[in-house]
Amino acid sequence: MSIVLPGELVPAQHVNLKLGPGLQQVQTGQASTSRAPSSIIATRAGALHHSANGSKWWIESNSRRYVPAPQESVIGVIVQKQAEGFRVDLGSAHSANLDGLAFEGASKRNKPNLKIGSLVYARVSLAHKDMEPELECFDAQTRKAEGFGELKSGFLVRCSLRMCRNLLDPNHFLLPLLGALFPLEVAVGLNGRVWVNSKEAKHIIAISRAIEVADPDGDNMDAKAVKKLVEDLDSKMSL
Amino acid sequence: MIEFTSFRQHPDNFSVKHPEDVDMDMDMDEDEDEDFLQAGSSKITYPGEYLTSSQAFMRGHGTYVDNEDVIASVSGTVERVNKLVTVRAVRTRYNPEVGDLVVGRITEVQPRRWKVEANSRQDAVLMLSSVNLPGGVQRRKLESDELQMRTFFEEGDLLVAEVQAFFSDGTMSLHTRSLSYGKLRNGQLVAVPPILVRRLKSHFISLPCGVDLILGLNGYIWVSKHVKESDREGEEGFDAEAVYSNRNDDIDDSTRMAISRVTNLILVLASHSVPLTDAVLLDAYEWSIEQDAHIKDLLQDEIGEALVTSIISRG
Amino acid sequence: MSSRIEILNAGGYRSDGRRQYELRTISIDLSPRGSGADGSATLSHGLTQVSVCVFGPREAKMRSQTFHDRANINVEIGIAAFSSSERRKRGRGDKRVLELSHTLKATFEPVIQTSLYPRSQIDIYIQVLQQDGGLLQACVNATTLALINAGIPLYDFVCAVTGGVHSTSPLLDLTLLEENDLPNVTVAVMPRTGKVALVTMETRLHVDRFEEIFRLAGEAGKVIHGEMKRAVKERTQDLVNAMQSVGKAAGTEVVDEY
Amino acid sequence: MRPPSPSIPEKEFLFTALKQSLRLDGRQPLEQRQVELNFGPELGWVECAQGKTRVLAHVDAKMVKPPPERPFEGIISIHSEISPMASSEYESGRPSEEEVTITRMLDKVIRRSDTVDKESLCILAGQRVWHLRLTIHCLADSGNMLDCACLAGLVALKHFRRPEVEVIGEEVTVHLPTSRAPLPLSLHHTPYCFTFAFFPDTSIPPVLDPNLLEQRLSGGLISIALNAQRELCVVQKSGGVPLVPDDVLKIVDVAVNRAKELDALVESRLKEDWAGRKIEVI
Repeated sequence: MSIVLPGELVPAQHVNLKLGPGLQQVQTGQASTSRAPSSIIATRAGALHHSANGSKWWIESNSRRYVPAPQESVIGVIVQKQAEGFRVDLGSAHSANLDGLAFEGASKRNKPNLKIGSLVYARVSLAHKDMEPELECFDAQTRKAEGFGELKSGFLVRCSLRMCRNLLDPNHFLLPLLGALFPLEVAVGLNGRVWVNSKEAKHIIAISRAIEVADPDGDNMDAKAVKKLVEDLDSKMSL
Repeated sequence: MIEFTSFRQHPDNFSVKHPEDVDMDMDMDEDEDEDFLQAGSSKITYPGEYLTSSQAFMRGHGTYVDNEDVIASVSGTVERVNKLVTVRAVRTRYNPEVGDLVVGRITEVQPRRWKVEANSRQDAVLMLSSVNLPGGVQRRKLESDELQMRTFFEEGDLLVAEVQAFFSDGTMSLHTRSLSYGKLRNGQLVAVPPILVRRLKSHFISLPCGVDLILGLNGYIWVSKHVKESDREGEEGFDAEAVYSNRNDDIDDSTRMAISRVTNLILVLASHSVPLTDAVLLDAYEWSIEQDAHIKDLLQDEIGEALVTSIISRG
Repeated sequence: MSSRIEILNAGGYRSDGRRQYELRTISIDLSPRGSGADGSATLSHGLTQVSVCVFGPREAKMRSQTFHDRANINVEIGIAAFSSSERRKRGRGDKRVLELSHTLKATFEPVIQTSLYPRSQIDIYIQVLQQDGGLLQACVNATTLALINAGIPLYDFVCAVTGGVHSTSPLLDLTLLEENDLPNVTVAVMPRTGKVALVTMETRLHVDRFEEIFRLAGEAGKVIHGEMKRAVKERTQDLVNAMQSVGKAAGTEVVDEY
Repeated sequence: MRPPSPSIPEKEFLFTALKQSLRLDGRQPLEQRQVELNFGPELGWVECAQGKTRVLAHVDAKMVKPPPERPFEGIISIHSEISPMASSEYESGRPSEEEVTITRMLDKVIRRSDTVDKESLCILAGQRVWHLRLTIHCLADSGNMLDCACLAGLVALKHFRRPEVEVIGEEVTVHLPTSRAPLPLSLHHTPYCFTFAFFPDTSIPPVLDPNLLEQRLSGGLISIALNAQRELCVVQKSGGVPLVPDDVLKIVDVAVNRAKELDALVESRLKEDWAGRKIEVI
């Protein structure tokens, strides 16, 4: 693993090369005539990673602006109701479309009744740079919800995209740490939004503060510091 | 209180003319409370006035409930139907109901629909599927019709229609699927406060002076040249092609004068808040002929007042 | 220049001959002005005069400005160049005018039952004709009247009064001369609940003095309410009478239920 | 494009939490965020932060000829700018409602309340006066920018020192800071601004120093500017949900106490900074 900066050449070479986020192929010289090797450059600053056999390369970095990618789970806010479905804000460049039929058990007669301002946990089903992203709230094969759908009550925390990925990492300390202190429910969207719920309001506040301070883009606290902060907060709010 | 000391110095401004105002807002005594709830009487109210308890009565239009009190939100007359208390505002925009006849103006042409301004809180919608197209009632709408919607109605056109239904957000949807509805020609529009147009048996009125009136419940009134019985739709003289025509027929001078006279009469009556019915309009027209008043003089204050006095005395 | 005039003389009279708590004459005209507005009102407090026209609720001109659950309120204020003793043209972009219209919008937003009219717009146009202190007060009172006149449902009247403190003596309903020299407060109350919809205060005043004038202005608001209420009732009664005078005669009328 | 309004769960949770007197950042309802003051290398350069809200204020002075109608008074002008960089709520071009409010409040709090002794800025009557220019840059908005901007502006005025001038006859001599110690401005008082948010549901208590979400979901704001001597300078509740008069007076009382605390903090920070500065007088 190494750190690269935008514009830097990346020594990615493979017969079946696949480029992930932050990498771009540029043509060098008289590309059309000879078999001049095209080169790969980084377009973002971050840590360069590749798969074991060197066929897949990508850059890991942190940002706050979400760019939709297919099959990613996201949390969106309904901003508009339309005849066919809903317009959903994901915090990305464009708002996404969510078909009213893309829910478990939805039919022409029985469409989900989401209000403007409702939160949905959905999966990006289509993300093309020239089109608005599309979402679905079920598994297209089984037509089962699989946990997707409207998120009721609870609270929405915004964090950096890196923090979202961290929360999905089973080895990351935060969720086990919080889970040991009180029962909680979490839905992590890869678009920098985390929905949290717990029985008591003060626990929800503690969780949201913990996510904020553990964020590498924020205070970047470690397990010990977060634990102390949560305990302090808990005792302060219990007064 | 300190304030009152100052008001005694200006007694002409406060409380003398209206002694009932003095302690009205504080302790509304029960007698009066019961009073207005008697059917038939009309009590005047204003926003923020306590009307009754919400335990005994239901709140209707023009009222709201706060802490079990029913309170007026508009100024007007209190009306009661069984347990329902409503306040009817003396002046307000048109409040549509299904089945109402309205006159409106096209403001926008949108995909498969027109937007119609009808003096309501939002522009009404006229769907392409809710109009009769030339070629008969049974004619199916084609895609080509969608493309030539402006040949039927375009921005600025006036039409008479009926309120068909409401959308979920309260916008009204109109239809013109009747022989008597559709585009308006050969006349002029007068706007009056909607409350002055009462629900009548028929809102299409023919005055003997060769003038037809359409009293829209939204306060828009269409005053036009009389259409002969034989030329009406469905009769043999009916010209099907003219339904969406933008050209006026020939109108002779006497008809033009009559249209102007009726228009001015309506304006005068409306400015004196006289509700418009066929009987009143007929009376007014006769009066103006009797008085031999010139059309433009009708709008003068003295003549207007004389007219209204005469109408009231006849009523 | 103005400081040479005594604000409150030894006899307890103010420069225009009023006593401390005396309000200026209020005159209210609710007749339609032929502008086609749904409601209008012209109101004056002494020499301060404003005219307000209300249009709506009606279709919003710009779709981007609509709300899916309530009506949008739009306030525009024009201050006539001749309205004050020094001729001065204030444009639309003037910060004071913008602040005033913003204040009025925020004051009336919770008072108008906007949720009855989703996606609609209510336009309030205010023209200031004469200024002699208490501009905000006059605008608030006139707007309340114009809204009622337009039949727009309100939770209550909003009645505003200015107050000021001359050394330790509170004064009500300030003229321009007094306003320039004294710390002044404008309070708008909703008379039914006695709650305050708006409070603004400028220039230095001790906390204890503030409390006194604040409560006093709140009380005076109720007196203004009496006047406004009377005007509204008179106008309503006139209209109702006019309609009833002929209504009974119409034989063909169908029973008219709302 | 403006960001969409907060989602329903966010709104409902904020209200339930506030009903239990819990705030999202763990504060008490009437607790302010920690005020941080950082002074720049130059005198009159202050960066003020409350939570993530940050404002930079800067004062400079130059000599000008006074306008003929006020020959004995100096001039103070306030320039404030909220650029879209502070928050995506703001757009360049036409000033937003909030921007108008902030600009007007700054004007009322700092200029109209007579904070600076203008006559002390006069050097030579009718000929030369100081023109103070206070520039306020809003760097980041995460709620309650107004209080932060007022505080930054005031502290900058307190921090600023002008060069000493000597007048002999018609001749004006400006002494360089290196030759004679520059003088602090003569201030009549120091007003601090406190903004409270209140909510449509009257069972929710008002909160001091609202953060962005609280501000967006509030039923209105009431701003009170006052000094530590219990003198109110501005009270501003421009509309919003109506309040019971006693609640307004209670809020004023809270502000009175907070003003004393804040005043102590500001004075101690200024003293600290001044102690750390080496002024060399030759």
